[in-house]
Amino acid sequence: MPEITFREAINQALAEEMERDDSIFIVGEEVAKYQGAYKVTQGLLQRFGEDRVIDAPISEGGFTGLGVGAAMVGLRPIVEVMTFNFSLVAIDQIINNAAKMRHMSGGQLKVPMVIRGPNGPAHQLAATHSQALESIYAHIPGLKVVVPGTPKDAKGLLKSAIRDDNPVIFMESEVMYGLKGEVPEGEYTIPLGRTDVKREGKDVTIIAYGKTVNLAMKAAESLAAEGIDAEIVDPMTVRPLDDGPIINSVKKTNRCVIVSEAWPFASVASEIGFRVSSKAFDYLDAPVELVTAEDVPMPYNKNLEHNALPTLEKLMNAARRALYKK
Amino acid sequence: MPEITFREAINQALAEEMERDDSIFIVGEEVAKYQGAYKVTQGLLQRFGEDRVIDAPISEGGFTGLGVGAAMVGLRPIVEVMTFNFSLVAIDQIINNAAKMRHMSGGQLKVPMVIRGPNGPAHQLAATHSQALESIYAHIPGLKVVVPGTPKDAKGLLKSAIRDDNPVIFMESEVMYGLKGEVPEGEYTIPLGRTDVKREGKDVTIIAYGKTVNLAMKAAESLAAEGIDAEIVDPMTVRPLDDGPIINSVKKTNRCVIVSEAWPFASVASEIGFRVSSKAFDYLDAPVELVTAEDVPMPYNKNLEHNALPTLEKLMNAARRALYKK
Amino acid sequence: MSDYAVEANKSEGSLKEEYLSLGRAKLVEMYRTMVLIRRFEEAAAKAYSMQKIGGFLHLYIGQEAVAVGSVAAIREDDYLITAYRDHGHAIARGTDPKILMAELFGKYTGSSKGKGGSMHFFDVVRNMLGGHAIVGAQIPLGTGIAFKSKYRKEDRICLTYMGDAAMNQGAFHEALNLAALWKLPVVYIVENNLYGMGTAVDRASAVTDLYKRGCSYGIEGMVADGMNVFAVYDAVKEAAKKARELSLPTLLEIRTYRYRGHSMSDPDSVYRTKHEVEEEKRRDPIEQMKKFLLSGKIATQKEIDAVDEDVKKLAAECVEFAENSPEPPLESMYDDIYV
Amino acid sequence: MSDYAVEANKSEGSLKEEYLSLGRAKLVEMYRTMVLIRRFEEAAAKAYSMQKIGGFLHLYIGQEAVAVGSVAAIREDDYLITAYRDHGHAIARGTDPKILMAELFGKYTGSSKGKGGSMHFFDVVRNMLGGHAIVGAQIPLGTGIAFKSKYRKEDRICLTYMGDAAMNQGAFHEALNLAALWKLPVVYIVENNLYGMGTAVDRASAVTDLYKRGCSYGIEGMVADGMNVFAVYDAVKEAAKKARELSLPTLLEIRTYRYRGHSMSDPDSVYRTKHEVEEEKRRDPIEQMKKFLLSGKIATQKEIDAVDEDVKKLAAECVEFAENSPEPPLESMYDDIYV
Ligand SMILES: Cc1ncc(C[n+]2csc(CCOP(=O)(O)OP(=O)(O)O)c2C)c(N)n1
Ligand SMILES: Cc1ncc(C[n+]2csc(CCOP(=O)(O)OP(=O)(O)O)c2C)c(N)n1
Ligand SMILES: [Mg+2]
Ligand SMILES: [Mg+2]
Repeated sequence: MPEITFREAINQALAEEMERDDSIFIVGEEVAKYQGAYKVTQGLLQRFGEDRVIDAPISEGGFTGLGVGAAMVGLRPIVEVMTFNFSLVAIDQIINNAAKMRHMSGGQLKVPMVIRGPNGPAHQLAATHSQALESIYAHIPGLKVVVPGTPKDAKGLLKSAIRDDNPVIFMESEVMYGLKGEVPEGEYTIPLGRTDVKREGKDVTIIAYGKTVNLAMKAAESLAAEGIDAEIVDPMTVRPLDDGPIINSVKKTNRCVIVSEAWPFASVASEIGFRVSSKAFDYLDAPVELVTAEDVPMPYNKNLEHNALPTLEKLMNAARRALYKK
Repeated sequence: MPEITFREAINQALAEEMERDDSIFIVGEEVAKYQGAYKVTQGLLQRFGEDRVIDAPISEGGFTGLGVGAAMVGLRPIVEVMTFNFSLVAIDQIINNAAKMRHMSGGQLKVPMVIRGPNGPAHQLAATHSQALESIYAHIPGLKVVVPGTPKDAKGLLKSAIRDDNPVIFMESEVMYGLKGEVPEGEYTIPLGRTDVKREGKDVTIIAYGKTVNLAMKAAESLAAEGIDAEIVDPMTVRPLDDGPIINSVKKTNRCVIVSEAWPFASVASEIGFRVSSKAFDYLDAPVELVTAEDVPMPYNKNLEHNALPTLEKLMNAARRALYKK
Repeated sequence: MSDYAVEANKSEGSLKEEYLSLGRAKLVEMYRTMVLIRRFEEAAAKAYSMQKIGGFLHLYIGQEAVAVGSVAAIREDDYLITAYRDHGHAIARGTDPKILMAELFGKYTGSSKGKGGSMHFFDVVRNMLGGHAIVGAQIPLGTGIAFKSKYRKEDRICLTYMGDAAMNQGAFHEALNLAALWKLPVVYIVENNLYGMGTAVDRASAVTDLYKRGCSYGIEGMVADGMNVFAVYDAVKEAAKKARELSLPTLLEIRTYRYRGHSMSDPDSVYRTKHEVEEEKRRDPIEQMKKFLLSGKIATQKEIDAVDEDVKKLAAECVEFAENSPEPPLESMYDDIYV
Repeated sequence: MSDYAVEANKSEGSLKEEYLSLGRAKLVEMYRTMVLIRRFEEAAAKAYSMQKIGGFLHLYIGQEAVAVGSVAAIREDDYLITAYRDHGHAIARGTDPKILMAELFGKYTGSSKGKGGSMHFFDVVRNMLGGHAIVGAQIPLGTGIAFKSKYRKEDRICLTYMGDAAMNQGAFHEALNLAALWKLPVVYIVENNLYGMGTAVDRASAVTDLYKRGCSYGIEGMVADGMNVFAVYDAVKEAAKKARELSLPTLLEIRTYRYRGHSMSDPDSVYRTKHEVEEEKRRDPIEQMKKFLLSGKIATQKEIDAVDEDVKKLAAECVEFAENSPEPPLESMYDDIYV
């Protein structure tokens, strides 16, 4: 399989789907002429024209709402937010309109749209620009929330998200765009709502999604050197959460660590921690360990930023604690 | 002690604090001339004048942001949102400005403000108007989130919230405004960040906050008739969460039920459920039970609405399940 | 046409012969629809006070000419979208008032199977794309609907209604800029009933000639008398033509008045006088239309009476239908969340 | 004064004798500050390319006359607030450039102890209320700061800066309506540098004479040449007077140009030509000011050279100070969240 970057994987998914279905258009800031703030939409303007790849003024609420309206009458908008930090000015359109329209209309309407862009901290962008917001969106019935961790997953899941008839929040990462990974040639999709076991192991279950999948894989290697065999489980779609494979894994390993870049309180991580605690109640040999972002606004300074995030060291320690080793 | 309504308790807190400190003003829709959409600000315009009790146009983002700005330079704004459903159009100002200003400025600034109004479903207001949004706000470092369940708590906590130098989200309920309860005469405050044991019991811990405190009290009575002695623990402030009394209670009862009107996923309820599961790991005799809103946008129909919410029956059943009775 | 606005026909002079060209049937139908909206809502108000209808109920009474005049000026395949005060628009659009009343009753026969209620009413097959209850939030939606029309090179337009107070939301600003920039076939209709809840327009909007507020986007403004169904018709006709043929948005302020409180629970005496309400009622749109039909000899008193009688019966039937309809099954709350 | 706008002094004619009344010291100081901003940022750019500074770095080079001219026109106890392109405003305000550079380096001696960085720079004792990185979000803040001034019956005003593209956010609309409605002493300064990132003004705003966009709120617009420090000074002086004495807001568009990319990582060749940039540089605000000082015999070439030399040294010292400053202790991330 060819190795391509996360960025290229997403770009391929967008291009292939737009080729397939002319009801798909992309709207967002700098997506067209500029070729994408992070070059994710590179070449799409040239390929699909300015009617389908559309630069928007800085008014996320307006163009997200416009996307919802267009989706209500049959188009399939892909709204790019330059980063999910900026989705907060559009969140009413997402929560009160996109997520609820189908239910409120008793099934008369559907809102087939994707809202995508980078989520979570990148490098020293500080408090307003470094938020991993998946927990907020995952709280909302009516939305699906996808947070892929590898180029292959990103492509396959994005294609499914675009074909999905529901509003899907699709969260990428500036820091991952350059990450390379094997991606199958030719058409494939990965269904939404499926949890993937990224590495099998028997001693401890590490649950990771998005950027932290890569951290977890590294941790698993280092843990192996200590004789600890970690299983890595990646939900990929955090809402709806396919918790079956998570619970099954914990029933096998009896230990669980969850790693996420989001804040801890009322988070995807604590949700999973709760579910594991309840559903694998009789199997857990130690409390579930959480390795999340520190519960602070992100500081600018590089060291502080690094230490405000999950680190290899923190994750290793958590795994050891779960195994009562140390 | 005199019995007054939740509405009067809040009104008293507002009036007493405004009397005490002229840097406090109230801004919001219909708070002045109309005397409050739910009459919470009744009489305040007449008493404090239109410079301090201010009707705003429908632009929650604008006047919440104005409040943040005013707080940055020394005023103490109380922003009333007609309901927290409408705070979603202002959430960027709350999350990116109010919550982070102090940290980003390295402590140069503080944002002493209260954002208050009713939260959660009332009667048949349907999907856009029936959201309990505390889990979203409680996710955010830099905010405090208070959800009182009785008139007494409401008054004492609101006075503390107004005096607090941090941005405080203060969540009331349309349905509770008419609720009566004993409120001490004269000056008192209840500190933020303290969990209160509302009823002592030895068989099962029921954790409830806001409107569900009253449901929990009813459930405790009915459970008593079955010979089950429930302890009711009310965090009152959900962020920062004082989990000590919660854990202590569960260590005593070994059983735990959490009841909340918010959606379940990545919620205050599942956060508490996770903490209890971890911190009372060796004490829990059964998995923690959650009784939350169903994971659906709120339907308009009365029966559906009732059944989408925590009910006495659901809560009783959960308590019985926690005790393996039934 | 002035810089930013064209004053549309004034009330007095406008019940002119030229409207005869609409045809007798259509004219009587317009009258009938206005009366139906009123009787329907009176019946709904009664049902509300008997607690058969819950939640918030926002009545359109007094504003009937806006929905009826504007819908008469567009095609069936055009779209419309509005706020929570939505019964009038649905009825004007031809919604079966029975499914509307059933929805208000929260019944399974309602258009949303009892999930939406009064504030969130949808009749999608009639291109009535809702009732939206977050103030201003429907404005970007209507803009997006118009976007689709242009994207698909259809010549369908979208009427996007809002209240006077909704204009102060950021959503208004962002949407209008997009519509102007991308030349979208949308007509923004501001139903200026002088109040947003208890707040008079001049206490909420720094500029009170609301049609002028398109100036920030180069969107042409128009103003029309909303108590006169023909004035509304004319203005919307013109704006719709501009949307359809030139793909240009318009900001149309329609001056109207609501007779009832903001919602059923509103003590409107706090912010306006009985006298003011009585004065406004003297311009009643239904009365004006009736006079036109009679004086123009388009309909006889007997025919008018028959329409009135008929509509009264229909309103009663709606209530009966709603009463007798089944409650939605409890499991249905889990339906229609995801496709 | 036209309906919505007064054209402020044009570039050519404006380096007039009357500015001599500002006094020699102030004039040279203004020149010095502009040069300092430029040298400071050149040093910062260099440090960025050496990865001593991280995150996004948005340079103000080319726009110096806006910050310097506007700050010169207000009092020390007046407030200002701006977006992420904030170094110029801080330096114009008198911030010690060392604590600014230290903040860019993320050091503990920075004004926010390394927590804010370039985009979120605050110097509160100088009433410089930040550096705000969510586009448009500072506009309601500045409006609230002005609100406080009026509430406290102070006569302090607030300059609220924004980029051209920020005007398309709902926050702009809501804030300006509030300011007009409540008559707040705020001057909105739009630094129109022709682009929001890679998007030219006419691709983002339906009305491109940005000062006219106050029309929706009845806010008077003004426009000034931002490459001419005196034009800026005059316009802000007038607007500030109106804010201070009449408590009225103004929307002031200042036409300027940024020489560098949007941020350090921006390949600006995608959306503008080298030629365009070169053409704009011919109106360089620093060069214009230098000419004025020399031709008006306010300063000699030698004095100018001394200033230039001095500032260059200072910029280097800033870097040295920042380099030698300590990193914040790790625990400090938990400080300054709650009071
Ligand atoms: C964002 C938001 N804020 C506040 C409300 C509460 N609210 C509902 S209707 C209304 C007044 C709207 O007035 P207007 O737009 O003039 O429409 P009208 O009711 O007069 O038809 C208010 C404040 C809401 N639904 N949404
Ligand atoms: C709400 C929001 N959307 C998008 C961005 C990303 N962004 C940062 S600056 C910018 C361009 C702003 O242009 P303008 O307002 O003209 O200011 P300038 O950079 O030219 O000074 C964009 C799109 C952001 N920071 N916030
Ligand atoms: Mg109104
Ligand atoms: Mg710009």
